[in-house]
Formats: sequence, C-alpha cells, structure tokens
Amino acid sequence: MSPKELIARRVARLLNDGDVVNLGIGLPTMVANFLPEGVDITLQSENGFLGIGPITEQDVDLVNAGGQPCGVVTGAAMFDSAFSFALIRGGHVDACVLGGLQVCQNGNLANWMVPGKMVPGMGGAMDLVVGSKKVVVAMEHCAKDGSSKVLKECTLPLTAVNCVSVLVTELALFEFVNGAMVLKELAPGVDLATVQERTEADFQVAFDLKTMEFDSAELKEAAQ
Amino acid sequence: MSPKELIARRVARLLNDGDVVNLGIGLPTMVANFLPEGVDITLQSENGFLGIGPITEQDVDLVNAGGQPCGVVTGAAMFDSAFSFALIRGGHVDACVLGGLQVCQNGNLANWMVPGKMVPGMGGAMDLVVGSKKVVVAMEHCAKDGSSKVLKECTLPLTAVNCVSVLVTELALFEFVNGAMVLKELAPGVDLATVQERTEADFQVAFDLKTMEFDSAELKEAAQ
Amino acid sequence: MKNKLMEVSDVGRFFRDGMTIMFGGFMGTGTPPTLVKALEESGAKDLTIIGNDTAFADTGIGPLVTNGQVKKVIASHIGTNRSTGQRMIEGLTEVELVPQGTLVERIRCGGAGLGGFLTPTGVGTVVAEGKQVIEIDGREYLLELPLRADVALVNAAVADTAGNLRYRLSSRNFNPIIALAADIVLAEAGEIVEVGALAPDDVMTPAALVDGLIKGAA
Amino acid sequence: MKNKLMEVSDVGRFFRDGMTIMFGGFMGTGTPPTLVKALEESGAKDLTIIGNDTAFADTGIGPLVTNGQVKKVIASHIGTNRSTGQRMIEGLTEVELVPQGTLVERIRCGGAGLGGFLTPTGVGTVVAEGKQVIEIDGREYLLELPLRADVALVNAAVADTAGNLRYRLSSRNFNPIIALAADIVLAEAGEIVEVGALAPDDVMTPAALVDGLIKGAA
Repeated sequence: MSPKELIARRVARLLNDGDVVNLGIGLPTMVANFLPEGVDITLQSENGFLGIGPITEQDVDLVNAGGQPCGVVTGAAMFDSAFSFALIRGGHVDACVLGGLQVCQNGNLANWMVPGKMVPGMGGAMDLVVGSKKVVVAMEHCAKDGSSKVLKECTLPLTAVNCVSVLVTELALFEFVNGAMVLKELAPGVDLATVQERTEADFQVAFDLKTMEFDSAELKEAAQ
Repeated sequence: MSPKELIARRVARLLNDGDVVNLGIGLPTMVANFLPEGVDITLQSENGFLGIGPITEQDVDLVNAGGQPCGVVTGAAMFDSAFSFALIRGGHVDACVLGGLQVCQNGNLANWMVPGKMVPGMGGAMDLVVGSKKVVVAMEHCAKDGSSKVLKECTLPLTAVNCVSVLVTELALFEFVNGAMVLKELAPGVDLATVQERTEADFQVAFDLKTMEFDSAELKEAAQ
Repeated sequence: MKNKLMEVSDVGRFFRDGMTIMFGGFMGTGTPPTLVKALEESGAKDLTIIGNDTAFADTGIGPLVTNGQVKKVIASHIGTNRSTGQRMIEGLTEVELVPQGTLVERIRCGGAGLGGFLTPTGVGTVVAEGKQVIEIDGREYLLELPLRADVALVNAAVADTAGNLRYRLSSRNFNPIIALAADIVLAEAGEIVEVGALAPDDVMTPAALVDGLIKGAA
Repeated sequence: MKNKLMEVSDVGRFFRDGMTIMFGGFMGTGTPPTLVKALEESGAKDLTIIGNDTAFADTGIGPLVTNGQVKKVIASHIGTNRSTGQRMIEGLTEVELVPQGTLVERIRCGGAGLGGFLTPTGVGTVVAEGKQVIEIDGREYLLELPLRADVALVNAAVADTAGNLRYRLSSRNFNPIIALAADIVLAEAGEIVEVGALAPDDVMTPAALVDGLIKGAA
C-alpha cells in the first residue's frame, strides 16, 4: 500500500453513512475509491452539484471541481455557484477532505500558496475549511526534502485558522480538540518515536493511542 | 371618470415600453388596464414571478402579491422570494406603483401603518420603494375627513425617506427632483388655487405647468 | 441515496414546546397543509414561527396562531389574519415585522453561513431602531442579522423518495430558502416519484437538505 | 415580450476600452465562446474581468488574458492559465484573488442591491487585509463589498427569443448570478426557442435581465 493509498483508505473510514462530502483535487479524490461497504455518501462538487458519480459518457457541460469530465449518480442535483457556497459555508457539507502544504498544532492550515513560487489562488478551499462540519487534511507527513509539514506554526499564507478537525498522514492520525493537537492513531508498523521525530508540532498523545484499523479484505485488496 | 380611474390612467402613461413594473394592491392594480397602445410592460409579482397576466383558469399554485388567483403571460418566469427581492432591491424593477397614506414634500412616504389602528405590516413595500428605479405613488389627494395627505412632514411611520419619484392624485402630478417637490401637471378642470388649498406641503410650480393629457380615445372610453 | 419518506404519524416527534419553526408560503399558497396540521395536532406551544405572513385565520399557518400555540411571529405581513393582530394587541403574541426582502434575505443568510448583510431597506424608518447603520460609498445601510430555525416546514409539488424537491409556480416563494436555514427540514409533496425521475437540472432543493418527507394532498 | 435576438456582428458595439466585464464559467465550462470571441475581436483593452478563474491559455476567457486585453483579473483561481500568472509576475496584469464563495456572493450582492455581507471566510488570512472585521455573537466576520460590471457575458443551454434562459448541468455555475450584476447582460445559447417553449418553472434567468442574445454553437 503506497503512502497515499494508506492515507486515502484511512480517511475513507472517517466518513459516515449519509454524509455530504467534498473531496479536494489529488489525493482526496482517491478517498471515493475506498469507502467501506454500506457507507452511502453524497459527493459535492463546489462548481455546482451534489452527486458526483463515475463517468459514463463524456458531456461537455459536466465537469468536476478540477475541471475534469465526470458523471453524476441517480438523484443528483445541479445548482449555481452562490447556492453551492451557501451549502458549503452554511454547514450543509458534513466533511471536506483537502490536501495540505502545512498544518500547525493549533489547527491552522496552509494549502493554497507558496509566495514567489505558486500563486494559483484559493479557489473554494477557504470557504470549505471554514464551513464544513469536519475538515480532514490528507497529506504526506514530510516535504520532499524531508522537513516536517506538521509544524508549531505555519510559515506559508494560511487558508484558515483553527480549522482542521483531523489530520491524516502516512504515519499518523491527529485530532484537534479544543485547541489541542492529539495523536490518536499510528499507521501500521509506525512507532511513536518516528512520529515525534518527523513532527515539529507539539502534540499530546491520546491515552488510548491505537494503530489504524483496516479490515482484512481491505488489506488483502491493497496487497494485490 | 372616477378620481381613482383618472389617477390610474395618468400613471399608466408614465410607464415606458419594455419596463418591468410592480403594481401594488388596490388602485395601482388598475393601472394595468390603461396602458397605452404599443407599450409592452412586464409585471412583477413580488411573491415570485415576472409576467402577471389575465387569469384564464384558476390554479391553486398561482396567486398574485395580493394572494388572489391570477394568470401569467407567455414567457413568464418563476423564482423564489430571495431572487424576487434581489430583483427589487437590485434596481431590476423600472417602476413600482404604490398607494399612499401620506407623502411629504421631501419625498418621504408613509403607507404601511397607522399606530393603534392598522398594523398589517410592510410586506414588500419598503424594499420596493428603496429598490425600484422609479417610485410612483398613486393616491387620493385628501383623506376622507378632507385633510390633505400631501404634507410638510409625514406624521405616520415612514415606509422610506426621499423615495418618491412621482406623486399622482386626482388633482395633480408632482415630481420630486433633487429634494424639491415640483407641481408639473394639473388634472383636467383643476386650477392651481385648488391644489394649493388642498396641499399642506410646500411645493414649487413648474415653469411649464401643464394639464394632464389623455388621448381622445381614452376620454371617450372613460366617458362611456 | 437514503429514502426519506415517512408517515404523517412519524412527524409529531420532531415538535417540542418553545421551538422556532420556519414555514414556506405566501398567504397560504405554498404552505404545507399536512405538516402544519401535524404541528397543530402535536400540541406544541410557545412556538416562534418565521414566515412571510400568518395567512388567514383558517388557512396556511393561520390556525396555529388562532389556537394560541404561537408565542412569537416574525413576518412581513399579518394583516390578513385578524387573530394575529388581536393577540398582538392583547399581549398574547409578540410580533416582529420585517420587510419582506429583508426577511427572506435574513433566512438565506442563516442558511448560507453568513453573519449578516447590509440593506438599504428600512433606513430612516422604525425598522432601523436598535440596528447598526453602516455607510458604504456614501450610502447608508442597515446591518441585518441571520435567522435560523429548529424545524423548517417545506411545501413542494414533486419530490423523489430521497428528498429532491421541485416547486410549482408561485408556491415556490420562501420554500427553497428555508430549506437551508433549519436544523431539521421536513417536506411535504403532492407527488412522490422514484429517485431519478427528477432530472438533476429540474431539482430546486437537493435531497441532502431534506430530513423527512411526507406525501401530502396532490 | 421584446425579441432580444441579435447577430454576433451586433455585439461589438457594447465593448469599450477600460470596461469591467463579468463572465460565467468554471475552467471554461459555461463560458460563452462566441461572446468571448467577439470581445476578443472588438480589440477592447485595459479590461477588468471578473469570473471564477482564467481557464486555460486557449479556452474560456483565457485568450483575452493571453492577448494582453486584460488590465485586471478578479478571480478565485488563476493556476490553470499560465499566462495570467506570468503577466502578474511581470506587472502587466493586476490580479485580485478572492475566495470562490466570497467572489460569487460579492457578485450576488452587487446584483441584489445589498451594500455588503459578513463572511467567516478569510478571517485570519491575507484575504482579511484592509477589510473591516465585525464580531457577531462572538464570531469574527469580514465585511465584503459588492461587485458589479458594465457587461456580463452569460452562457445558456437554451434561450427563448425574449431572453429567458436555462442552463445545463455544471455549466450553470456563475452564469445566473452575473446576470443580475451588470448594466448590460449579453447571453449566448446553443439552442434558441420561441417564447412559450420554456415553461415558467423551467426558466433559470428571466428575460427581463437580458439585453441581447445570440445563437452560439450548440
């Protein structure tokens, strides 16, 4: 199982049956492939609909929030962008899953800009992390140069302050509760010392620290 | 021609071809009957559509802003109340015509409440008079007790300040220009002295004071 | 997608004394009759109701006021229901009158996660009393605050079993707006169809907003 | 109702140097290709363009930026059109980045006659710079101001000759919102039908908002 797949599989198990979920571009999109049996979620696309589905035939008028051709499920509903962000800001999205450049110990997220290098714009990310009931950041624990992306304080421009509910990396799962960052789970085969070493942020360790659970069918599938 | 009919006929000639118009309940509703030949206006109903038309068959889901069954013209469009008032407040209604309890010389209007007596609520009136490009008040010049309804200052709770563009009564037509009230027209057979006598407000008299014009076909029709 | 269809008899459990209830409708047109009846029969009292008007004494939301179940009304117009005015004068029911455009925008605001908005409506009138006035580009605006409710009662023409809704003609009015502004959204539709029977572009309120659905009179 | 149908060749007269233009579309989907082409061919320059993104170098609104007709971009995302970023770095085009929800709400605000709104989005970020922060019930909000344009370029799937519009699937996006926020609204539709062919409940933008209509590619 690649680090990204592990992250996506763990995030998928955070979602509840009946949830309305917005998945960001890239790694978060993979989450849809790993939903547990019996978990029925509705995917929101911030460009204007509920009910993203697998693509059946390409339609020039139907793209997802990444601008890519997509499909819709039976029972999907279309709307305009003002309505879409009324849904997002208004708490009608149960969870959003986004990638991150940096997360810091008080739950700030930076994921939209590297000054002087990458200034694509925030798109809908700032609204999503402020409005969604649960904000899940799905990212690799360290940057390519090995430096930690889980920091005491973000150095990049923020997407929002105190917004992250859960951070899932290939090493660990953290929850942010009342301003505190709490290590709740370790990835299979990862020990606490490794997480501490690769994390700049100060975090608490849950009394009931666990190892991420994946069911056997899942692990079998991933091994293939 | 009754006073009300005269008012309605004069107001009808204030509307321009292509205008979107909101007509209030009562006297203003009559205006639709007297549109000049070739003047195509679209009537807005603030409960949610453009294109009020004559009733053809009663439909339980189709009422006007007075709650009365109505019809729609070909090409009508329905929408929700938030959209309806976006149209109204946003300047997409060219003219609204409302009744009045009092109008004062600086263009304030009172038309929704008589304390201790009548407190029905303002409905959409406050939005209409603030948002419409042109606000026409259509009312009888004096109250039943003979007192003027055209005052130096309104004594009843206001609908809005400085909002009236044109006031049409059975005696006269006034325009409000840069904070000044100007008598522009006299009703047929009415002299300036009569208007002065029945008006408490201070007003200017236009250099080109005219008598209201009705075309001969109209007068003939009215006489029948 | 989850099936939201329930029996009318299941609806009563959503109502409690002291709740705030939003309802769709304009003088009764577009007010869900079966849901209002269920609320009436639940006997819930001390209600705050939010909607355009209180209709007539015996139609729309009217009977709830007449019955004395309502502690407070937030509406733009109460003139057609004499019992509302009478109870207001007798001090039995509090009435907050809000301009219609401001009322529906406050509800939209509550549903859209906004903290308030600036409107020119009501400046210089009694509506401005106690409100912050903010000047933008030389024009004065009132800062109006969001409205939300515990339960919204929505009337649709057609619903699929998942709760996608479609409205008809002037019965749309406040319905799609209140569907975003309450913790629990109950809808009534004259016609119930299978999921998929409403094309995605024909849905006016997405199923995700609807918690419970009943079949009303067609 | 007036017939709003015109030839593409009639459209150029609406464009002038220095104008502010809003356009529908999300990465090009729902951007009216024929109207953008007409704007491009008009040669109008020093434009301010307002829309969700600048699409790609050669699709949607992209070519206008690439061509150097655009002085300023107000958008939520410019990452997919390299020419926008490049011109920004070279100081040739000013870029104002606005969160997508705030952007569309600012446009709605401009079209709805509101003076501004309070949003939690952007609090504590660079987006808050220079903006008034207002606290409501203990939560901080940014006061965001309305956006309007001289001309809006709208893309519809179907239009009747009076200008009633209907959108299709995800090409709806910003289109119905910008149709209220500009002095002149020009629409393009792949299919033009007679007045009456669109049922009143199927219209998504009423004809009264549309000033000119052209037949685009289906």
